[in-house]
Amino acid sequence: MFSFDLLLDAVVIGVLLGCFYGAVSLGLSVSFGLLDVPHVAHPAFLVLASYAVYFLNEHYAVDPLVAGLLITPVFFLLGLVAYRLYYETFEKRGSDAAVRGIAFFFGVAFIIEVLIILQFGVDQRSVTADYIGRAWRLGDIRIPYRLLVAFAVATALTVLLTLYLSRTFMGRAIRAVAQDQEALRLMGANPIKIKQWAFGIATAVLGIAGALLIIVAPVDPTLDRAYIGRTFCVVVMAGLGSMGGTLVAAIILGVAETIVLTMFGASWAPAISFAMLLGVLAVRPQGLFGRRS
Amino acid sequence: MSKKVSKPGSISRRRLLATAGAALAATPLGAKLVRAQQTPIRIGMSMPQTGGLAGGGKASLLGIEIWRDDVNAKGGLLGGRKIELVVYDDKSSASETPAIYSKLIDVDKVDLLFAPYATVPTAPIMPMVKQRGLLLMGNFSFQVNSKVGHDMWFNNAPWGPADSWATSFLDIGQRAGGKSMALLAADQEFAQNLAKTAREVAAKRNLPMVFDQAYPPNTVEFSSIIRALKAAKPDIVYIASYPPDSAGILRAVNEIGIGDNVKVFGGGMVGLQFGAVMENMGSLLNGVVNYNTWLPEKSMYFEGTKEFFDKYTKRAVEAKIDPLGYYLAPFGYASGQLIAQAINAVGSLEQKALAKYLRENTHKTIVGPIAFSPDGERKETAVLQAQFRGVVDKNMEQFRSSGKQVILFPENLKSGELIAPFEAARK
Amino acid sequence: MALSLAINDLDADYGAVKALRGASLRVEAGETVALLGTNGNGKSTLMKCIAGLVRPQRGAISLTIDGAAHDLSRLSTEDIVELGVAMVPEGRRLFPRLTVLENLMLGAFRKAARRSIDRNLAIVFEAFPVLKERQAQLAGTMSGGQQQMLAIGRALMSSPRLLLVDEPSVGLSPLLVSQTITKIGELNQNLGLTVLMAEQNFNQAIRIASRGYIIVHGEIVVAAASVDELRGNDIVKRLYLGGAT
Amino acid sequence: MTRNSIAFWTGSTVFLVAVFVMTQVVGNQYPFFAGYVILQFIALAVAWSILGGYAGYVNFGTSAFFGVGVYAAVFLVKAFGAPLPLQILAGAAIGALMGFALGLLTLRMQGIFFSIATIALTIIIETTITNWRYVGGAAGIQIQRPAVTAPFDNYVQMLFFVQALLVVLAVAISRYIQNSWIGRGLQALRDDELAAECTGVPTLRLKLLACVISGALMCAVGAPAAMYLQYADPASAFNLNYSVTTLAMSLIGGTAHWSGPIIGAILLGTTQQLLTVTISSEVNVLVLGLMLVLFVVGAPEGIIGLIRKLRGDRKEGEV
Repeated sequence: MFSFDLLLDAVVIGVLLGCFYGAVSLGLSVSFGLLDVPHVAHPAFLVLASYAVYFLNEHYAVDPLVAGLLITPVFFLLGLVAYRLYYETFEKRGSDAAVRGIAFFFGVAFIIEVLIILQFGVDQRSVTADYIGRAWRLGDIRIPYRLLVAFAVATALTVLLTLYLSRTFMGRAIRAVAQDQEALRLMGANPIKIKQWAFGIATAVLGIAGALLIIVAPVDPTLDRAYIGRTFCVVVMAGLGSMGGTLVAAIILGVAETIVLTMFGASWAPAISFAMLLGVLAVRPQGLFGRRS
Repeated sequence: MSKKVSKPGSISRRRLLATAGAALAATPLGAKLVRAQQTPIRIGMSMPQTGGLAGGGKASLLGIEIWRDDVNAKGGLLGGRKIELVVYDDKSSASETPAIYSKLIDVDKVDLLFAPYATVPTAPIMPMVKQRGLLLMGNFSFQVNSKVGHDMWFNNAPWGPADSWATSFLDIGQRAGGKSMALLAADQEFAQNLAKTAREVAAKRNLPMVFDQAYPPNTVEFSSIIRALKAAKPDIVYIASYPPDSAGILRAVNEIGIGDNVKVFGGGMVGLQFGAVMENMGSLLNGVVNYNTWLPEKSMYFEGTKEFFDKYTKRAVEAKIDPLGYYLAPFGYASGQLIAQAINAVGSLEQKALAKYLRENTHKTIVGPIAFSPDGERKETAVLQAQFRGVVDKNMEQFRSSGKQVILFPENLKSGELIAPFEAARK
Repeated sequence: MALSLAINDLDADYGAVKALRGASLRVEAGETVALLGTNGNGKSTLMKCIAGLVRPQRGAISLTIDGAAHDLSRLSTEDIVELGVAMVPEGRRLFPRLTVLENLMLGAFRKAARRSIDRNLAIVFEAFPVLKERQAQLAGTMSGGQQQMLAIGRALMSSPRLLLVDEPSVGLSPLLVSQTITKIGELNQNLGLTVLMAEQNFNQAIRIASRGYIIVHGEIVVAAASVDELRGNDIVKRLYLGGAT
Repeated sequence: MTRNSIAFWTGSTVFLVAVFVMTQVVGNQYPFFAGYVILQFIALAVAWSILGGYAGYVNFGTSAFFGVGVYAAVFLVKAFGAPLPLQILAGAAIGALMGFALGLLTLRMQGIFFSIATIALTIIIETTITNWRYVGGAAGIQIQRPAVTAPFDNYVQMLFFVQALLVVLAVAISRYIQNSWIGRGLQALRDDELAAECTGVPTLRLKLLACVISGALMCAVGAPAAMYLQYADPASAFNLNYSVTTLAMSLIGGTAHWSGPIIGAILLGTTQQLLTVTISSEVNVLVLGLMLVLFVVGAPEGIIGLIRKLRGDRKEGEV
């Protein structure tokens, strides 16, 4: 049964959902896309941020978005530490960093999962805010405010990150470090410190993304596993390290998923994102909007 | 947390004593054998304590543990033998349970077996217990025995006949004037089983199915699905969902709306039985008619029920598990009661005799009288269909009082009438 | 501005290969010194040692600025850049996926340089007008000659006192080589920059150099006080002026 | 035959005989249940290392191959009542095809992109199986074991022996590869793919070969799991844990030698089995996480690397 209304609705929701995917992938777009760190614990950090937001919301009635902002400094520091550890143990020793790095971050993800379970238990958690549970009427279409928040935050984050990466000394150095470390040295910048800073930024962004995650839907300690595929899919499709590309790729993914979900049969939806990813990888390993080497 | 207590070398001796003790316990001489009395009755099981089913597994286990402590406080069974639980974590996975149950049977040599919570971990051990001729006390699995046909299987869940679930919900819907039906089910085992029976019942009744979809696990956003469902204009909406999704679906329904023609909404939403989820959902729950197993309505209190929940409430907080525990915990306790009554009546741990007794009698438990049909499921369904009413946001305690979930089915436990249509009931 | 670079008895290894053996060299303020030698004789290694990219095994690299001496062999590249040493590396080493302007701005990463971005940018755009026209273009999409301009411009953005230029002629057509060398000469003349240039193109290099060194197999074999002395040297005749084969 | 080979085949024979005698003598069933799982992981880790270790292509799709093996068996049993050997052979054949397809699809991908592609493949296949009603779909399917054939008197004992055979097969193949031109080619490919190609190593063909062999073995190992569990559902069969655990075992053991994955699988597999029946809670997952982190940080070359280092040090000391 085809109806134009439904299609339009699916596209609108898909764009918004895509923005949400974009927001939770932006950090990875920096850490994996720009720094080449195989950060499979990215979604675990994301869920950890959600729980931190939940904690602030539940016990101090802090608005989830404000809570997300509040935890960014902590997550920034966490990122600094995590990168230092990764650098000392893998990058510094050279070869095979990727393979062992993946295993390392998987281990970290498991540890985070268990720590969350030990602290918060296995039940799913959610937050309360005025914009959760209500919708904006736009003619026949009703759009949940949650998704509008996701849209706004994702757009803001993308713009901010893009500006940061192109207009500041640190930002330009972050983009340069992936291209030529030694040349960056000759500019008087320490590539390791730059990368560490960038990883801190990537993790700090996760603070806000974690708030979005729990605003959009309830979270449980093992939710990170569902996002490993999605986030890497978005980042790779985007072409590594492009913030705007990340948002566009995420929107493409969101729209494709939603259209399949409403028009064709929901049970095939998870295959969509990954079929797209495989296609992109097979045809253009550097991604849709990719950096070329 | 329960620990395995097995000293090397003591296995064969313990087994010997257990059998001997069982045989002797009935005689006056046996009662005097102090050593035999001290041998505990060991009940083995796996229970999901990590992974997706962990929430249910932990609550269920606490129910069983409370039963164990109650029995032991009263001096045990069979003339003074204490109950001891041997529990392992199956990580919510089917691939762990065969080895665990083999350990329980062959190494720990437990006296009795309880099944893990839920269908997936239980399914692989069914052929095994049948082959070994062992009694298995089931724990909320769905139709795991239908193909295996083990005559020593007893499910503690109130499911009853496979289709009774869909039947009761559709009854309520049709009585409210429903003439068409929509079905939305998670693409996972339990929900798919429910969906299957719902389709069969609907077909039998010539109830047109205007929307029938499965959604994948980990779906983030349900707005678009609910929009499509709404467009199909069904009268009865039957949802078979899992906890993370149940919340997402209700949110989307609240935001998108579902249309004035919907008479009843709900049916098989897993998750709306758990305290944390209900507290989070708050007023979104109002109007939903959903299945349940136990609710704090007057009709649900039997001998020992209140005392059980007093103990549960205290211990659940410490263990960081569901503070309400209505859904699974009392049935864990009931499993113990069933087995205790059988042991007392038979006077031994002889499995065939216990099974025979369980099959042929009606048993008193804190969740009401239980009688089994030949396939080991309940003779009659005792799955409640209840409507949420007057629920407010962020309040766990409200669910402890009656009237928040009005029982519409079954007749003998009914505590109110349906408010329809759904949109009216939400206010 | 008093500045002098003195390298004494430098040894450096590249793995098992001895790249430098007892190399000594001096550069005084305002000079353009050429370090001449064919491929694989240690020119680049020497340059990298000065920039702190390669650590020498033995010897000293002393940079004296306004009377204060700094031992570069103990400093990190970042600190050396901070002292006012800029290098135009061999092969240009631009950031290909950044724009021209972004490449230039990265040149000004050094704290002292951030204060004078506008002035430096004006200098670079005046010296290389093509860079001004193509500010928004990705560096990787430019032609070889333009890329070399950008590499030099990028180095100028750091307000250098000492400019190290490593093999500016590599990969360029003869006409472009000539233009590039001329530019470097102009920079020395107009801005008073001190320049140490490693180059294999003898004839081009001595057009702008005031004096030069010749390095063979990691050893400085000729240290000439003037260009004329270089021209008259036997080894030079053998190596560069057709007397060899 | 070299002296090494004789030792290897003698060892393998002794191992198989011991396993067989065990199935005839030991009455307790638990060792077979637990042992089956450990053997299964040994075979998986060894098979994984052919691509992941020798060639350095980190395959996260172990669960995809394993799950396809399971469902190949489920399908054959349901459709034709096929016997166990046929299930395993069919699993191997399908696994080889899958490996070939994966190899073709990922020819140009390197490093983590290959890994991401294998994750994607896993989810696509799992979704497909979930939507395939004939083999039970999302609801899962229960399977009945046929009667066991002599000389075994219990099906799990037979499965245990069959899995031991698969282990020996996998190890023999892995060992052969390591000692042959294939292994040297893969090694070159791992160290520097471009350089290897320039020196005339047929990198693409080698990579395809490794994909095919590794895939066939992993599928074959998965096939008997259907009969072991007598139940299959997509969520369990394609569980991410198979991928992570296999990877962890190989890395912990060390991938430089064929014996590394075996050591890792025995160590981690046994630890996990022990933890399941002792601590039995979240700590179990925590231990996997900690072991992964500690080993990749503290012993990057795995246990094999540690042993070599110890030996090397002692030799140096002697000199």
